[in-house]
Amino acid sequence: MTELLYFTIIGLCIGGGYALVALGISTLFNGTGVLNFAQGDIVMVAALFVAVRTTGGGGYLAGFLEATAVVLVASVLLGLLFVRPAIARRRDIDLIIVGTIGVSTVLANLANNVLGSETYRLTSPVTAQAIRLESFSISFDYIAILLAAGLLMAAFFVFYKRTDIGLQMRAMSADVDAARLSGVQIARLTVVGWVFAGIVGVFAGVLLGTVLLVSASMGVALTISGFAAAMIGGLRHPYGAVVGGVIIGLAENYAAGYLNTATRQAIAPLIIMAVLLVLPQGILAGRGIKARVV
Amino acid sequence: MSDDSTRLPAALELTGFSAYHGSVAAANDVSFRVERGSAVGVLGPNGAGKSTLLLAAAGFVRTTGGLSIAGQVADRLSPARRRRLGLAMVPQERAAVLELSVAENLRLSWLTGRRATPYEQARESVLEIFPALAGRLGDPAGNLSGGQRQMLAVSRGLMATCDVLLLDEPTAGLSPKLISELVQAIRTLNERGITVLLVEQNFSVVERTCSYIHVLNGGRIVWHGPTTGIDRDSIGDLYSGARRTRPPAPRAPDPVGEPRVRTTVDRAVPAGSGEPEGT
Amino acid sequence: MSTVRLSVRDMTVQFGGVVAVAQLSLDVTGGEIVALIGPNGAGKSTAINGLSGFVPVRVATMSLQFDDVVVDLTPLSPQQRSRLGIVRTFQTPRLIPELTVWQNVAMGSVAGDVRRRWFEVFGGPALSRGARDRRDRAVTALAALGLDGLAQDNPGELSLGEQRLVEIARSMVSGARVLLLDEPFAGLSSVEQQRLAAEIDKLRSASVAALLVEHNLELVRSLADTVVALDQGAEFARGDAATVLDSHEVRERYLGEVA
Amino acid sequence: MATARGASPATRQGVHLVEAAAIAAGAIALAAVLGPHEAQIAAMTAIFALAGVGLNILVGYTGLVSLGHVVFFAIGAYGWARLTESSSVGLALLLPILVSLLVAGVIVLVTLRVVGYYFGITTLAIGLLSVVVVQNATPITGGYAGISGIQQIAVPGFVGPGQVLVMAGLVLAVAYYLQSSLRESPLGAAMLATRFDVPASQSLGVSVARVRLLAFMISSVPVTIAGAFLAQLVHYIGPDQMSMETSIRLIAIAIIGGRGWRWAPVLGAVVVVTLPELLRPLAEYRLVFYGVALAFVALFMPRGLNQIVTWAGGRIHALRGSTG
Amino acid sequence: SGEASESGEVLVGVALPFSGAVSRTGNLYRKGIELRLKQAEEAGELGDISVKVDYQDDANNPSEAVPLVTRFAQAGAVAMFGAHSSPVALAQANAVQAAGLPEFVFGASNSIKNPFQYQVNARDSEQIRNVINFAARNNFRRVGLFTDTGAYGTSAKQQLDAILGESDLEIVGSETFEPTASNLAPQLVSLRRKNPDFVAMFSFGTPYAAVVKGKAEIGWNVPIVGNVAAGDIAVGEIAGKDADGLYFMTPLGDDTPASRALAESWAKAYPEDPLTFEGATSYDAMTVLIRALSEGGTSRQAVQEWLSKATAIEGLACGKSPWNLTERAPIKADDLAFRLWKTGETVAV
Ligand SMILES: Nc1ncnc2c1ncn2[C@@H]1O[C@H](COP(=O)(O)OP(=O)(O)OP(=O)(O)O)[C@@H](O)[C@H]1O
Ligand SMILES: Nc1ncnc2c1ncn2[C@@H]1O[C@H](COP(=O)(O)OP(=O)(O)OP(=O)(O)O)[C@@H](O)[C@H]1O
Ligand SMILES: CC(C)C[C@H](N)C(=O)O
Ligand SMILES: [Mg+2]
Ligand SMILES: [Mg+2]
Repeated sequence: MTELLYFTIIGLCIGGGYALVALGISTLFNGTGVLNFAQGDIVMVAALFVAVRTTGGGGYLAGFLEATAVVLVASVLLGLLFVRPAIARRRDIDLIIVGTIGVSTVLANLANNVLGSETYRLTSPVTAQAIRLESFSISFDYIAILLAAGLLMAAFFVFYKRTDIGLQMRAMSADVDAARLSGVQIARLTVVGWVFAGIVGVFAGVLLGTVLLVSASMGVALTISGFAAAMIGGLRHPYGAVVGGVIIGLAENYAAGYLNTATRQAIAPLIIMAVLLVLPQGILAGRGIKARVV
Repeated sequence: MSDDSTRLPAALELTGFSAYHGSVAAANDVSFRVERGSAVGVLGPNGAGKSTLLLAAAGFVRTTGGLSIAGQVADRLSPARRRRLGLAMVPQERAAVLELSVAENLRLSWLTGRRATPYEQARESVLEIFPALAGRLGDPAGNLSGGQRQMLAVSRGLMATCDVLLLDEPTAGLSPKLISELVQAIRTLNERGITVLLVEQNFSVVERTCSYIHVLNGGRIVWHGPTTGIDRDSIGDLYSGARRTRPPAPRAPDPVGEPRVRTTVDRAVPAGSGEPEGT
Repeated sequence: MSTVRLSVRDMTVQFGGVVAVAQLSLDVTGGEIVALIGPNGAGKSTAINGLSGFVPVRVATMSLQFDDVVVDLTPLSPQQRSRLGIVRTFQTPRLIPELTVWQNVAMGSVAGDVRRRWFEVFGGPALSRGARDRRDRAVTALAALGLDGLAQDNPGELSLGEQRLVEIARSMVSGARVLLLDEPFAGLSSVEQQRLAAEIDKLRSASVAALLVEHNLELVRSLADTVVALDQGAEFARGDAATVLDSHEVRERYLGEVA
Repeated sequence: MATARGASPATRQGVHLVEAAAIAAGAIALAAVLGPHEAQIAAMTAIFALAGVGLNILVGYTGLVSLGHVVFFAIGAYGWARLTESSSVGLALLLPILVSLLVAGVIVLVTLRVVGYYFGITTLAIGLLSVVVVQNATPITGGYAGISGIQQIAVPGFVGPGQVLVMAGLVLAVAYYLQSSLRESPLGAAMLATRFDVPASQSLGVSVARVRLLAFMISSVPVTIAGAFLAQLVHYIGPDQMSMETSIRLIAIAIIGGRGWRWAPVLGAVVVVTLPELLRPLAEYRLVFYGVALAFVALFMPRGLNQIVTWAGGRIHALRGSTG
Repeated sequence: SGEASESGEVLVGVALPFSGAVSRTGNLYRKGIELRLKQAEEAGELGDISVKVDYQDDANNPSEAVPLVTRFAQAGAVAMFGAHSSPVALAQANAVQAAGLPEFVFGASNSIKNPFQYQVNARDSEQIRNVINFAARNNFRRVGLFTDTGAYGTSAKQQLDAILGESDLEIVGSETFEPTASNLAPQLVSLRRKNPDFVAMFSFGTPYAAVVKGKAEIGWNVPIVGNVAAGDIAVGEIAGKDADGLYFMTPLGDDTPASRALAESWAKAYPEDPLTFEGATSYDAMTVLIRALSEGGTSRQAVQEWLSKATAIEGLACGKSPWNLTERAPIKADDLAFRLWKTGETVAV
């Protein structure tokens, strides 16, 4: 019974971790219409940067601030990179996929060359604190992940639904041309979108880095988990990311704890396929905002 | 009032204004003034360059020549800046974000405009003109009928609380009843001092709203004068020989036999863009 | 050979609570032009969507009769209906960006035929001959609408009015039995309108059945044999063009002329 | 009626035929003159170009982005490796193709209602699953150890990798021709239509589902054959070669070449396969450069190398026009 | 094709992962090679032979690694170093044989059987025999297996099942894990249910850190014995005290003159990188190659000839007994010493 409880709590928290990556993906998608295959690498850069700084003597919080600065600069640059394609209507998914994969390759290899190929794990101020459950201990790091996912989700929900910038970004993400003709400043908001994704990436990085191994090559795996979560939930909804993340987190932990690792490896792809077979736009597909045929 | 207006700068003035798709000038050496509070019509056959001209005035197409809005030189400004100077456009295509609700579309337009009146007030006055939209505020714009979309498009133009309104075929797809109402609305706008530049195929609408017209053909102004100076049939004559045949552009000897890749059908090309594929 | 007839009885289309089309019954026969008019949002486009299979409908019967057979349309998908010869245009033109204008038009005469022309995939004489035929037909149709100068262009480079004409040309080469035209004249210049009207008029002699949705009542008057007027989904007038267009209801409900 | 400019369909067919012959001749000539290492790189390029044909059709014509085409690569490679152990070469080529067609069909049926990014991610999931299968189906795939000592088709007159180069070059030429014909054929037009506008396609009588099915199945064939050639060239096949990166490489070839352009697979493969070899002097910055190239082309040159070629062609045309 | 040139310059190829996840290991191997070559040059061991080394990145990918073999062969290399992972070695087998190019291989799999490939790490089977030694020493009988689902773990798993199955040990449970997984606690919980005396774990370096962390999280106090890779310094750095109770084996003794000398020169050359078995094995392999070149000759055939007959090579840092390359995998179970992690440092046991 305790085992089950433990798997559930850890599954929820790890799911929160997937959700953090997925939130970065879905916020950029909702804000700019770009599906980012480099989100995991943004997370990686943040985590690795903090890791290198903390082993170099800086504290966790100092590292966090520095990583934020680094990622912000990188996000602005990335945003600028995506302005031209957005305005020139290069929104074809194949171009975006290959373009962001290119970005991911660059980030991963640059990080490897510049920050090094060592592996780390972050220690946060709350790492030592833990909830005890018989022999099990659940570090506050895990709890922090779940909390952060929930808070960021709420923040983005409010941002997109309630604010005017959020409205303009949704317009841009749905139809750049119509948005542009409406006077939306595509360039500026594209950068804003990437900056948001970068900020979520920093949070994801510094939090996830405390529970998994940090290295320059961790990005792709994170991106894939993030996608799985975002797709299962439905890309359009910030809470979709959390729902999807938690589903995968739980499923993986139960599969690993009660079945075997092959099942665990297969479970996320299988869930994606099963969900999209029944609900092609994810669980939270919502009302059909697809334009009717006229 | 009308005496003053000649001394005031024109609400919109084009001088030697040309607009380009790639290297082809779709509007060529166009010059005219639109006085404050008046409505001027732009007519012409299909493909004459009317939409290009409006898009260019609003800053979405690469141009040469001069453009000023209320006396302020604007030909280098971004579309957003022009909009905040009080120039709003109702485009022919992509006039609304179909995925957003009707209300959100209205708000979006208000946001990027001048915000001269509070949002609620602006919305109420627009919905008075198009009551059919009032019941649909929460629906995605994509669910509207063709004519309802057209109403939304015009409403969005009005939401920008502009001084100069560029309307690209606002009556296309509207029922006769709504056309009359729109005509009335344009007159009201003029009375409030708002300037309208109207592209239309429907001559009777132009007749009922515009004091002056320019006829565009092949990108050039082929006739202009007061509306009273021309009738429906002689307009038709000005349209003849209209169809542009594109001069064979200096392209590669078409090694592919495949058209150049374009991914969407619309044509909002950024001002001053040096797109590599803009051949 | 019997004439073509598209018949529908009691067609209702509902979106959530909105009844877009209510109990519409129509017969469109070969050689005849039926016009569907009504205020914005009356349900005209939705009726075309229902007939061409793009929205689910509730209907008593919906069938196409030709060559002495009657085909029940209700279970058929849009593409199946198109292959039967029910061809439509859209209120906002829909062209394929990566094909040239003439290729777009040529699509009209071939697409339904893909299965019968699969062997062209291997190239060779069959493809050459087929492609040449299709191109010639496309260019003829474009010329009839005065568009031959644009044949080699990309649809993205056309003005909206030109795009609409290309789409109509595409429907014209399709060898359709029934044409459903959604506001084909909207946005066309008076010159183009006359030219297009002449082409539509020719459909009569080709025994095509045409359903025309249009707001321009002068054109409706000159083209339509029968006019059906809708408001809020429901029919409120029907008859020959002159009668309906001059009727009190139409003047009040549609033209907004208060009697 | 000849107002429409551009070469006639028949001429274009002729051009494609000549170009296909040139590809075959080029491969044979390269096999004859290149040293073993260069021949190996050339063969690798030809193999990826062949696979690229499949993706060019899928991405370039129908706009479907598959991140799981490595499945077919694996079917071709493992099929060849296992079947040549016991049965004939013909069977080793044909059976995997049939299996691929079947798998493609199932994938399409499963993903029929899924569009856009969701389709991409679903196929990514399929690709990931296939890796799990490859790793765990040890009796068939050899698990992580893979299969080594794989046979190759002997081509008289050539040695070593040159033989694979000749074979892959010939198959590539055929695939190239069919791909180009497909683009001109009604089916090709139907594919393009579904890529851009589903309602328009339906109104033209095109069944989106059927076109998707056909396109996916057609695109799986060259990838399967390429897998078999890869197994022959490397004489070894293992899960490391069947990763998601391979799927991405295949798409990158089509995009960099200029999706939908008939030369995209060949030129794209040169950039994606040959160029990294030439970039070896950049040492650890090689992949950074590769990533930059990917991002740059995708974001700023949506027509890929086609854009450069058309531009250069126009230049030459203009120069010739002005001087003579 | 071309062999050693007249001028006495010989080419040696190195194909190792210098990019991607395992680039750190690749670079450690490279450092060992570079250090040994520099020493040989300074000491004049090579006479008038000058050795040129061509380092190329194989990205740990078979499809990239095989063309590198042809590349080296065509350029006239006399020998090569390569294959961090066993699949790469297996993929290269055909090509090295076709080119007659002897290769020093760092992969540990028992399936590597090509006469031109010389494994210089302890094979899986030898490491596993050493696990049996470990159990015997500690009187353990019930063993739980924990292997990764990657290339190394899966091939080791087969050997573990076979070799331990025939021993006195009882395999009470067997779990696998993804090296990239974020949390390994569920598998460890499963393994704990079987109540083993100790866990035998085979994986490449860093996952050990995640595993010992997971072990601490579930509050399980069981000894783990790992393969050579468990000595990866990252384990101590990451896991710190949590790594206590993790044993690993290493061919790098600390009591032979050769290993002491290497430790000293390594510390001088690379103060930032502690000496690990990777650096030591590639260092030793380079020693062997230098001997082959100076004693056997500077042609590819001569080197292969020398290597294929090499017995009792002494003075190496790795292994207690002299190397016999004739067995193509010279490090045996008895050559492997155990060490234990303790508060982030390793101590001999
Ligand atoms: N993106 C583009 N690229 C190249 N040429 C274009 C582009 N957009 C329009 N054109 C061409 O420019 C000319 C003018 O087009 P424009 O849309 O301005 O015409 P219009 O007068 O608005 O016609 P309509 O009444 O049909 O809307 C046409 O010949 C058209 O084909
Ligand atoms: N998918 C949908 N969801 C909700 N409402 C819809 C949908 N499609 C159509 N409607 C509504 O159904 C009604 C009829 O629309 P339809 O497009 O048929 O009108 P129409 O007669 O063609 O009008 P117009 O002349 O403006 O084109 C409209 O009120 C429209 O908003
Ligand atoms: C951990 C290492 C000894 C792994 C080894 N190089 C192999 O993959 O075969
Ligand atoms: Mg226009
Ligand atoms: Mg309509």
